[in-house]
Amino acid sequence: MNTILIAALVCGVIALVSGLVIGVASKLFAVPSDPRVDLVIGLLPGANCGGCGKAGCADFAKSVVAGENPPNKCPVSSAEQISAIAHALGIEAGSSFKQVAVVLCGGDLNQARQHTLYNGVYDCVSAAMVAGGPKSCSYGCFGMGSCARSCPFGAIEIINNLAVVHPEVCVGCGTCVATCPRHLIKLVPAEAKVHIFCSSPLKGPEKKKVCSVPCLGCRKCVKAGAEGQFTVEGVKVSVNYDTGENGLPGEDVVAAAGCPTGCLMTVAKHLETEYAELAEAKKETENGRK
Amino acid sequence: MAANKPIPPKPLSFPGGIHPAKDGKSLTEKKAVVAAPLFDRYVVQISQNVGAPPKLVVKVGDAVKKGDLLAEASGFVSVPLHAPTSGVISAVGDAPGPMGTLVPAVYLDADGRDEWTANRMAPLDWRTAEPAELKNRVRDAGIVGMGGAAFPTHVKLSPPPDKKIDTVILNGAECEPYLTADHRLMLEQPEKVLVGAAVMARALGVENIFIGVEKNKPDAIDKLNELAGKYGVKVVGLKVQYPQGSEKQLIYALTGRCVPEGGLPMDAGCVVQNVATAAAVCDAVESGVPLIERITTVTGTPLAAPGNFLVRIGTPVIRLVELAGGVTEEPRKLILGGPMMGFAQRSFEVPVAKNSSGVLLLAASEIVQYDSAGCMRCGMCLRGCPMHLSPGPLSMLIENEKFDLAAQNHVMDCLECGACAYACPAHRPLVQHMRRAKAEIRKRAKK
Amino acid sequence: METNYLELTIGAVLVYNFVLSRFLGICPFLGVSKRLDTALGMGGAVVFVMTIASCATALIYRYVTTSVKIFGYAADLGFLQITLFILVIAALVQIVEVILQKFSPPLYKALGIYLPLITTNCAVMGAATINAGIDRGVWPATLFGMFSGVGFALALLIFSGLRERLELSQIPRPFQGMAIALITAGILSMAFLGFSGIC
Amino acid sequence: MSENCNNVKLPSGDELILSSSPHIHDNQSVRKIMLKVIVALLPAAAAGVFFFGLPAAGVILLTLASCVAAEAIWFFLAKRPLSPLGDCSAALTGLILALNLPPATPWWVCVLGGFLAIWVGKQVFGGLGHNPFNPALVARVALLIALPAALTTWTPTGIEAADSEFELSTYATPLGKAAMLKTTATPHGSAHGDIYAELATDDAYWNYFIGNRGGSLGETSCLALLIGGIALMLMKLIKWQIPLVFIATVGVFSGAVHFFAPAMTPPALFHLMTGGLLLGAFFMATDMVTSPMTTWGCVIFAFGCGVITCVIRIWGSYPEGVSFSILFMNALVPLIDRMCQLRPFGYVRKKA
Repeated sequence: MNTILIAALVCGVIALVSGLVIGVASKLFAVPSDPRVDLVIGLLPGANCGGCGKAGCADFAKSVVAGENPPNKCPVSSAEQISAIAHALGIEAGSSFKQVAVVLCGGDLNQARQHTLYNGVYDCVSAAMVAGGPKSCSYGCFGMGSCARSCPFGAIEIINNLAVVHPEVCVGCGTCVATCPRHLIKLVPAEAKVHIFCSSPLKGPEKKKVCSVPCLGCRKCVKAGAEGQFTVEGVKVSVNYDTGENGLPGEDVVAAAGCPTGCLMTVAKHLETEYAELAEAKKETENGRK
Repeated sequence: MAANKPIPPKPLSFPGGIHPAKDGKSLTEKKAVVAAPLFDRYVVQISQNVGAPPKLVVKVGDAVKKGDLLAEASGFVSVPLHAPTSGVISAVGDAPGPMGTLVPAVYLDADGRDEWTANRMAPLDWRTAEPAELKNRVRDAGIVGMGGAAFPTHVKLSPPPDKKIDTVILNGAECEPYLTADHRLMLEQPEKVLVGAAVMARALGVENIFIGVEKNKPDAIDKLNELAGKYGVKVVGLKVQYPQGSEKQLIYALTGRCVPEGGLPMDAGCVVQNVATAAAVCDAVESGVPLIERITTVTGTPLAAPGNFLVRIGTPVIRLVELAGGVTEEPRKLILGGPMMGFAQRSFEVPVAKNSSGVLLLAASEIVQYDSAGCMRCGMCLRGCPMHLSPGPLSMLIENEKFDLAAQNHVMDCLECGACAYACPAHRPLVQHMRRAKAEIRKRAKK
Repeated sequence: METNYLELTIGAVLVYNFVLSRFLGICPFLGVSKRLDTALGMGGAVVFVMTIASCATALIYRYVTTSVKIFGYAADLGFLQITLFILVIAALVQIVEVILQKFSPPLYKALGIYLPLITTNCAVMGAATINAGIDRGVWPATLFGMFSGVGFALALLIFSGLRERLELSQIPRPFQGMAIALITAGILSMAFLGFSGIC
Repeated sequence: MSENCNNVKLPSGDELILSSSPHIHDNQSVRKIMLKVIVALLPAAAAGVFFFGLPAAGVILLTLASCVAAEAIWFFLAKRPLSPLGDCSAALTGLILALNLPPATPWWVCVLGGFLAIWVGKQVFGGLGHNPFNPALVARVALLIALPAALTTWTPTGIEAADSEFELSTYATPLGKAAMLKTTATPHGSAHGDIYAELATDDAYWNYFIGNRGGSLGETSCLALLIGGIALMLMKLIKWQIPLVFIATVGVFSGAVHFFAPAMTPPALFHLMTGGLLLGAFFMATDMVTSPMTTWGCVIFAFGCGVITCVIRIWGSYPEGVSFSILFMNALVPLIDRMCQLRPFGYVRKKA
């Protein structure tokens, strides 16, 4: 009986002393913190991609709480997540529309000519600094995967030496846009399904020399599409993503235009062809081995 | 630092660096400079200087005379561009540039008469001319650093007032293997080099003039020494060591001063110019000739008759290969500049620019392929680095895209001289890694 | 009991290194060794906690659990030993946490969950029970705690240096992360085995 | 190539290689370095075979072969090309490991050692250049800890065995004989001193020098090791600071201990000439991958190796400390490298 009493007493006294010391310490060294910041951090996706322009999610949360940024500045969060943050802070969510990245080049290993033998670091940025890299087209994708490595979400795949964005995975943070040394990646509205997979401003015949799927500047698509769906700068034709009254071009335009090289196509079709090309290339190398 | 202060003992060398075993200079060092004939077409790149590209003042179809303005300077750090010969502008458009990308250029079809323009600049007497007048002349003649950097010369001659310059250094080290253009220039036209040095010294108001020449060119040193006294120039023989011709290393070798980290030669009270630049300055001042031609070494074992040629700016390289007797075997590498710092080219159509000190062709047997296998940590790159960096560990950081750490480890001080990659037994592409890191760090700093 | 202090310190730091010879405190050893600066911070925190904890637990062991007398009633509280030790260590860790949060927020952030986990860190507890087990005096026990902490910090420091280098290596995918860390720790522990027998 | 009207051959430019500068290289490669080190080790290997006979040659060949095989199998399993085998680094690791093993090592220990060295010591870290520890040492220390019996069964040299007074049952290496005294806690220092004196006679030193003594395969002959090591130093393939500082530290430290307490340990020369000191100092501590890159780093590294070697030899329970000390200092290399980082040319200390 005594033992139990004494044990309880000893424990109690030590606990009391410790508790007092901790209490005094926490008063003495108190750090003022805003609980709302932690709340917002909890609601953010936590990918730390930097798509918002801040150094990571914690930084962004601070700026949201401070009112410097609206919650919808986070390109990764879904609409529900953003409204949850806004609700938690009692502020306006701001309106946002989802964007995805797209690589505007369609020249893979089979289609675009490799002019010279490149020997060095396997990385687009490095290759671009050595005599403009191995591809003959000075405006084409290197396919060395700098963008794929920079993507925090793994949305970019290199298929047969060509970078292709999977739009369903892409959240539109824009990291890859800044990475590409050829500036081939664009953020476009998620609804945009049809693109011209060529960014070269050169004249048609010159492009034809180095690539089998260039935009020749024939403007068939411009004629087939509605007013304002395409923009023309010199030879270069591109889809007008600043949607006007006629909206973005759809699959019907692709069918109607009958693009002679096939560089105007839907994202799904693009992926499909690239996979087919890859399979073919593999088969060829296997045959070559035999 | 006053000019009359005693200069500390000269090391004539610098810590670090490498000694390339095969310098390839014997291919061309005995070959006198031959003036190239007139070709039928020149491709003059518009931007041939560091800084703002000049503004085009001609259009397609214009007839121009030799020395006529093709483009005018568009700012302080910019120089004008002149027609290399008389003829007609046949096109303005993209042409293969020295970095492999397409760059805007003027296509000039020569008419074969090679007539001088009527607006040719009048000769100046440099002994009496005002410094400002001399600087303007250097700019109007379109002179840039001809050793490789292509930095506008008049900018170097106009230091900010708070930097006291007391020494002009002419760089005749020509430490790059294979190249002998500067060597031949110093041997054949020493007077021009010395006058150019004196002009620049006058423009800066400086009396202390050095010419640093590596000791593997004793004939050039003797030749310069014969005349140097007349112009108050001191010719100094330097240890043969790469990169002796790098500004910071040259200043250290000649004066014992260190350029502070991230600083410019003027922070050590010096202005460094290439000897070829000095000769161009002399031409511009004494005879009013703008920079439209230069001496270029065309060399390499695949060539039948390598040599040094006086070529017009804008000559396509293929013409020079023809001039050098064509090739005896198919070259696998074309380099504009020297083998250590020059740029590999993707096409023989690339034209000679103001800073093309050499055209080098390498055969397959001379090329060592880069390999991205692991760093052996042998430390050869550390011993070779003239800036005392650690290229091997840096390259590992850069491979893993840790650019912040690379910046902390002073990657921005890298000269890209190539001593590390030359020495690397694992054949890692070290310089390429450094270039990438520098580009990335600059990009981030801009943000 | 006479104590050879040189043997005690060298033994605590090298020969019977807590992490690499006794395999105690592996959790923070693996958790916070990714970067050198956080490893240093963690090492410092552990040295501090271990020193104070060893002192406090030795005091408790000597004056409470073995020989407490209240109102003339004596009791053997040996069964309370672990409970009391944990109580004291937990309080100490709490104080370290509060202080760190105030004076070095980045370190506080970097240490994350591992800081409160020192509470249940077997190294700290181990030092306390080892001391109690061989009935060390208060002063040698404190010293032992401190140098055990130093040994822990040393191992952490060496290991973080290695891991910073490993981070730059092209480690085959199956071995990335914790796998290679454990392999490295194993080899490191083999190197420490060379010191066996010194004292 | 095309020809124009003047019969001048012009290049087509179709197969130009693009790469970053520099475009020329020193005539050096990893393979050449590895081969040179292997050649430098051959005298020591030959001495081992000479003194211990054919079984020693078997150990060397088997270890070497199993290292190369381990590397090949690893590449095969990882579905990678076998070309990195050509750099000869696996062969070098195998040779060094073999020279660290007793002459009568069972065959399965050799094979196990080879696989340990290449797989655990090197390939799991990503292959050549990424391993923080010397692969041969990892294997040797792991074997020593796991299979102490196999790794400490010494055989006498052929010359010793021919001696009529020879007793096989109590045969030990010189260091082993010295180490036995550490555990016998006789308070009479004089007895220790007698045995130490016996181990350090001129005759004994001559035997140590030419290699007529028990021990690991490669560490017997100081002469052979010195030939190889000095050749490497002259070829600048190893940083000369490491062997020099390592050996000097051991000499000074053990000499000092012997001077103040002759009963503690034999004289300095004994320490320098016995055990694996020379082999370790010239060939294992100098391994490029696992030693510091800067000159001062090498000095600190070698100093640490020397001190730890002596501490283990004099006070530790293992008779020999070279392997442990190098392994321990390997672990410190990242920290040493960080501490001794070079300052750039023209470095200005930032004002706080």
